[in-house]
Amino acid sequence: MPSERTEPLLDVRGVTVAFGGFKALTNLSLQVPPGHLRVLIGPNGAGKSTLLDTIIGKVRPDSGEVRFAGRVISRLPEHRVAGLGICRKFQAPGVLEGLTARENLLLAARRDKGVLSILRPPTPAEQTRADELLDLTGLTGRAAIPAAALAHGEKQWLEIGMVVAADPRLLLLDEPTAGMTAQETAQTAALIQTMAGRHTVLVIDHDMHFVDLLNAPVTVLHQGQVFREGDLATLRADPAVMEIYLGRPREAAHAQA
Amino acid sequence: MDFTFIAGQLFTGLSVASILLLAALGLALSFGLMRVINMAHGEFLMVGGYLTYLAAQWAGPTLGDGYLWVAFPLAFLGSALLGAVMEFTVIRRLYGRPLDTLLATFGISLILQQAARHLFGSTGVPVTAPTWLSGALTVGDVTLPLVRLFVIALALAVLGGMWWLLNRSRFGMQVRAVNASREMAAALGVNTRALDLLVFALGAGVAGVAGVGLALIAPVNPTVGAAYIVNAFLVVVVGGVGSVLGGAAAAVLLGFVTALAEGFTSVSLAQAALLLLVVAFLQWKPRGLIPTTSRALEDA
Amino acid sequence: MKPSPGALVTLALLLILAFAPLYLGAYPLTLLGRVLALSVAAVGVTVVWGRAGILSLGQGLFFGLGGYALAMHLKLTATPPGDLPDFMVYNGVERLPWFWAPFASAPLTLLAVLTLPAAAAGLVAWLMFRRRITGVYVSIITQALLLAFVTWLNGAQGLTSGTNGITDFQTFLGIDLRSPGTTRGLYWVTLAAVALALGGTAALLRTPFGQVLTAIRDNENRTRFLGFNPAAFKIAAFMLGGLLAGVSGALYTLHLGTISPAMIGTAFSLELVVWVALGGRASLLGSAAGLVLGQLAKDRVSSAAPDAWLYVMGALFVLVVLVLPQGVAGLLARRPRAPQPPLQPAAPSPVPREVSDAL
Amino acid sequence: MSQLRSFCVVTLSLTLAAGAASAQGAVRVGVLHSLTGTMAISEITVANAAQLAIDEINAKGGVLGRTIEVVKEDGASDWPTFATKAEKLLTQDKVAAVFGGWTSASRKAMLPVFEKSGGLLFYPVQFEGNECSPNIIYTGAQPNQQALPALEWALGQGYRKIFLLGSDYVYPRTANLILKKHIAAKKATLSGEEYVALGGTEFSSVINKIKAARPDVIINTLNGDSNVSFFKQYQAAGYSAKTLPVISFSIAEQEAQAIGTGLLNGQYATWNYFQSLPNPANRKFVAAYQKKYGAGAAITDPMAHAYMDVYLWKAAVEKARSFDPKAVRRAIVGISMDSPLGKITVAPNGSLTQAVYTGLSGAGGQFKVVAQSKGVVKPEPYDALAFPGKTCP
Repeated sequence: MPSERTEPLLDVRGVTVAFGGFKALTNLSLQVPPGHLRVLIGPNGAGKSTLLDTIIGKVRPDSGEVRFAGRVISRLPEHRVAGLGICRKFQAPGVLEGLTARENLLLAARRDKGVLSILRPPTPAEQTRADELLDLTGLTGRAAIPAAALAHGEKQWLEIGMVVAADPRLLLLDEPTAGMTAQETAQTAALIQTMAGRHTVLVIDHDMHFVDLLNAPVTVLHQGQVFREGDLATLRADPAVMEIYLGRPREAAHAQA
Repeated sequence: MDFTFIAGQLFTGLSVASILLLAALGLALSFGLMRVINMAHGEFLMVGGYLTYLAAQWAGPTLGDGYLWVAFPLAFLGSALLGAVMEFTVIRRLYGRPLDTLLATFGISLILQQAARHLFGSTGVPVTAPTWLSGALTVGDVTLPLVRLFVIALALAVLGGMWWLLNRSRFGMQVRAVNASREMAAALGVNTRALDLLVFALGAGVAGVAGVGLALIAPVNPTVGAAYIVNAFLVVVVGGVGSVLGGAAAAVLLGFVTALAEGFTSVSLAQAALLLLVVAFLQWKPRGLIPTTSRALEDA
Repeated sequence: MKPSPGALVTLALLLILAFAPLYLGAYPLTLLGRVLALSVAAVGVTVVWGRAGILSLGQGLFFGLGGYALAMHLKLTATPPGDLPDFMVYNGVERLPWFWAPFASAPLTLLAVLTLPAAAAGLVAWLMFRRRITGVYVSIITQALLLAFVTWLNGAQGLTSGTNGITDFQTFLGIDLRSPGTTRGLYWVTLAAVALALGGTAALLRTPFGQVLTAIRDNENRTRFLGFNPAAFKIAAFMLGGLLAGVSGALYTLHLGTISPAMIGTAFSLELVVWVALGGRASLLGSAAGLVLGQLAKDRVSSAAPDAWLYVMGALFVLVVLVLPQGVAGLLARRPRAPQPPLQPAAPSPVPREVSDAL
Repeated sequence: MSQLRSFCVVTLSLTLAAGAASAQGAVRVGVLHSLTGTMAISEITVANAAQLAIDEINAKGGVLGRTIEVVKEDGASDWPTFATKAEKLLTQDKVAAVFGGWTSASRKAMLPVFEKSGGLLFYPVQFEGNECSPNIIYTGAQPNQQALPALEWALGQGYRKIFLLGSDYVYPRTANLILKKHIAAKKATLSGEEYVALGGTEFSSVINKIKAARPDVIINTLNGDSNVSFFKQYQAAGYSAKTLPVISFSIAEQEAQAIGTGLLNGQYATWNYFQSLPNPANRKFVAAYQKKYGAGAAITDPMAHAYMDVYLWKAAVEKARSFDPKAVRRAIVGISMDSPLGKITVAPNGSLTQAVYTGLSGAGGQFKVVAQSKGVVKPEPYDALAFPGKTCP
């Protein structure tokens, strides 16, 4: 369901981020229209994680700005950014280990997150939503167990459930299939494809097999800049893209796969 | 407020800075590099003081003032050994739990204090500075006590030694590697467990040496360590955790601020003001004077 | 909601304690009243440390503010009208300092006991958490602030009575503080405060507020990315801890008939933490009970073997964190449950197709 | 685990001891001092001195035919603990009298307990006055029995510019407030006044201020180990007893030993007692104490007061023919005895009429008496110049 509007939902404009003397991002620009699915690849150190950090407000750009739905967000604290509807799933499962699976989902599903309004117990709608997601992620039987006691795969699903419960407008996924089997990877890819349309999704990964399954436009980052954009087939044919992966046999192998 | 007084206060600033630095240098290793908050650090200073006393008792009759040269290695080795035992038995089990480490080491500090009381009595023991340190240098009207100059020199020597060890030696390279990324350092063949033990023992040993210097100008008794511990932590925090030179800069800054405040208000009011000033400073620079930018630190 | 076993145990214990004046002698009752007053502060530590993960070594600051607020009122009440408190006279102070004036009024004093420590805690927390100062830094800074406060109290003798502290009280709200009947009444008031602190805090922590605190303790960043502002929640938790410490300080001052800087110093604040750790830092009942039993044990052991006491105390600090990180409460909570079956190794748990359909 | 076991054993044996404690015929008294913590340095020996007196009395058949049973408690250098333990001694152990306390703060904390329960406390340390409880016998020096005679002596030596240095707590501040009034009244000069936090170890700024002020003499009310730091740094800065004498009110023989005699030689202290006093009662006391607690043991003014306090109490009990604290308090007024301090008498306000000595510090931490008051000095809890119109009720 591509949007009619031309204005991008996420608009990164000329962002530069430096750590000490090292420039992690150099004048980087990137637009993602509402409802689109975009994949970000690039060799290690290309700046993928720094870009996500900048979008969610963890890192402040030295110059340039990040706009979300037309609003500059690159000076907002993280929780405000999150409040605007940007949700990030980290590489490592980011569940809240001291809470039960159900409490994790309830907190994610909450709309009002202020200190005073938090005293209100979850609404029936939020409760229903949490139970639905428990059911759908197959965690109903584990609902009352602290998340710390869940198996690794269960944590991954719980977190995906949390992301879904939060119902974000922009979803940032950082290597969502790390540690998954081939079958799980395929299912996750299918899930992400369905999410696009209602949500805008930006995926980082370097598992080319997974990227292939996503079947979405790809942006290649290199040395903190956008190197190429296009669909995966075109990029594969591009010798320059192969070039930047050289010296990194594992990823090169993936790229050829 | 004449010139002599102001010059005297400037020297006071330097003296206070040297003491703060001595008290804090060991912490720069254990807290700064290993993120271990050791509330028993003050007791290593105390141990250094008592070992100075013992050195004077044993070596004094034969060596006279030369006991001091026995005291330094004795205090270093004694404190380092104690530090190693502490790391091996307690701290090792608590890595990654900084708040628990704080509590456990506080317990150890209580035990060490009480042990000192059992061994040496609750009254302090006398330590007298060698006679060649008893005079004073006079520059114009300003008196510079030799023992103060000696403590300043000692602080500089320990600082220099630590700087060399951390930045120029192979040991220091390994320490910095572990500080940057424990896993990577381990993968590169660094024995991180042994290194932790060594760094902690070294920090304790440095505190022991500092204790020798402090014994020359302050009492040696079971509770003397507690008098230094909070200020020592403040020096490390203000300087920037993980930065030895930052700690030195912080010690100088706090030393001069103290001297200035004491020069113009009452001494005990200055102490309260200093503590508030440190908290205000951290508002401005929460990561200290010389912040260390490392991912490892951020996650800590 | 069905009451939890913890709530039932708490209720039973409170009931037993309510009848203590009938079966305890005068001294044990006095002692029990005092440690119960302190246990209110322990409940605050549970919120701040056990739940929100903030180790404050400066709870004595808020405890002291509550205690001094009340003590100033009691001192003014015990001073003949028109006179200055005796220690001011002995220090050459000639006019009542401005910040003493409001404490002539009992309602204002009670208001101050409830708001001043909480407000101070809020300010301290705001200063720290808005700059994202965390972990051991918070511990060091709170300890430094407490030290600054104590140093000021000692130094500003004409205003605070210095090391001697404020003492020699006569009446409170018209009640003679030195009559034996008052001891009993004060005991019940204290017990009611403990019950209120335990019940109110437990109710509060049962709301999603408690869950967010736990979430922040376990993973502050993740909580932030879920859209919660950890600083705001930590400030709230810290204020609650400050409020409870302040109430505790005021009660303790009433029990003891004096408050002085030494009562609120670093040793006090650390001891508070270790008894909470022993009882179980995450358990309200555990930490309150830990404090009460710990203090009672201290009273007995330090009488019998004063030399051994510091060894016992030191060993407790070490053993609790090494062997019993969740305290006695954690030990008790773990035992009754049947051993858990080993968790399934990351067995493929495919996302059912419905998840995607539901989107 | 062994620690845990000994903990249990201790707790258990304590419980049993509590049951067996009420031996027939004995009368209980409390000894309440800091046996741990920062004040233990000073207070343990004071508790020992009280114990010595009790042992001596018991060896001679006790008081009114009953042996004295000591209930020893640790105030732990913590003022609320003093209050709690005092309450325990009075309400649970029902002691006839308590010997204890050192700091003013501990006394202030105990005072309401004694007034509430009608107990009797013997307090053996010099203090700042301004207090007059009917439940406390203050045997240590009042300001007019230590601080003022020291000032008089200094002025008599021709020292006109006086620097006041003290720890930042009530005794030094109040003593100095009184001294300042008298310095002004005697037309002498106050050349400076400084306070260092209790336990402070850094005196650079203070010494620099002293240097700028150029006083003739320093009156020192520093407490405990701050003295060690001060004298070390004072000497390092080139001062000595010859160039700038110091008169101390809190340095007795024991502190002198800890400071190190080399640092203190030639400096002065003012007290009601020195170990070197030649009277027979003192020789006997010193010999008995050193026999029990070690040949080299230093003996100080508060220890002598604590030792004598027990004998004062015994005399008052025998005079009253009762252990009742109220009766003892009434009977004690006017009692007079030859003590290690010399001849003393209990004044109606519950303090001692006693002599004042100024001593010169010498070898082995001992003081040689260089001046003494003409006869005995009556205790004045409220200084007439500093606090006009205040008297004991």
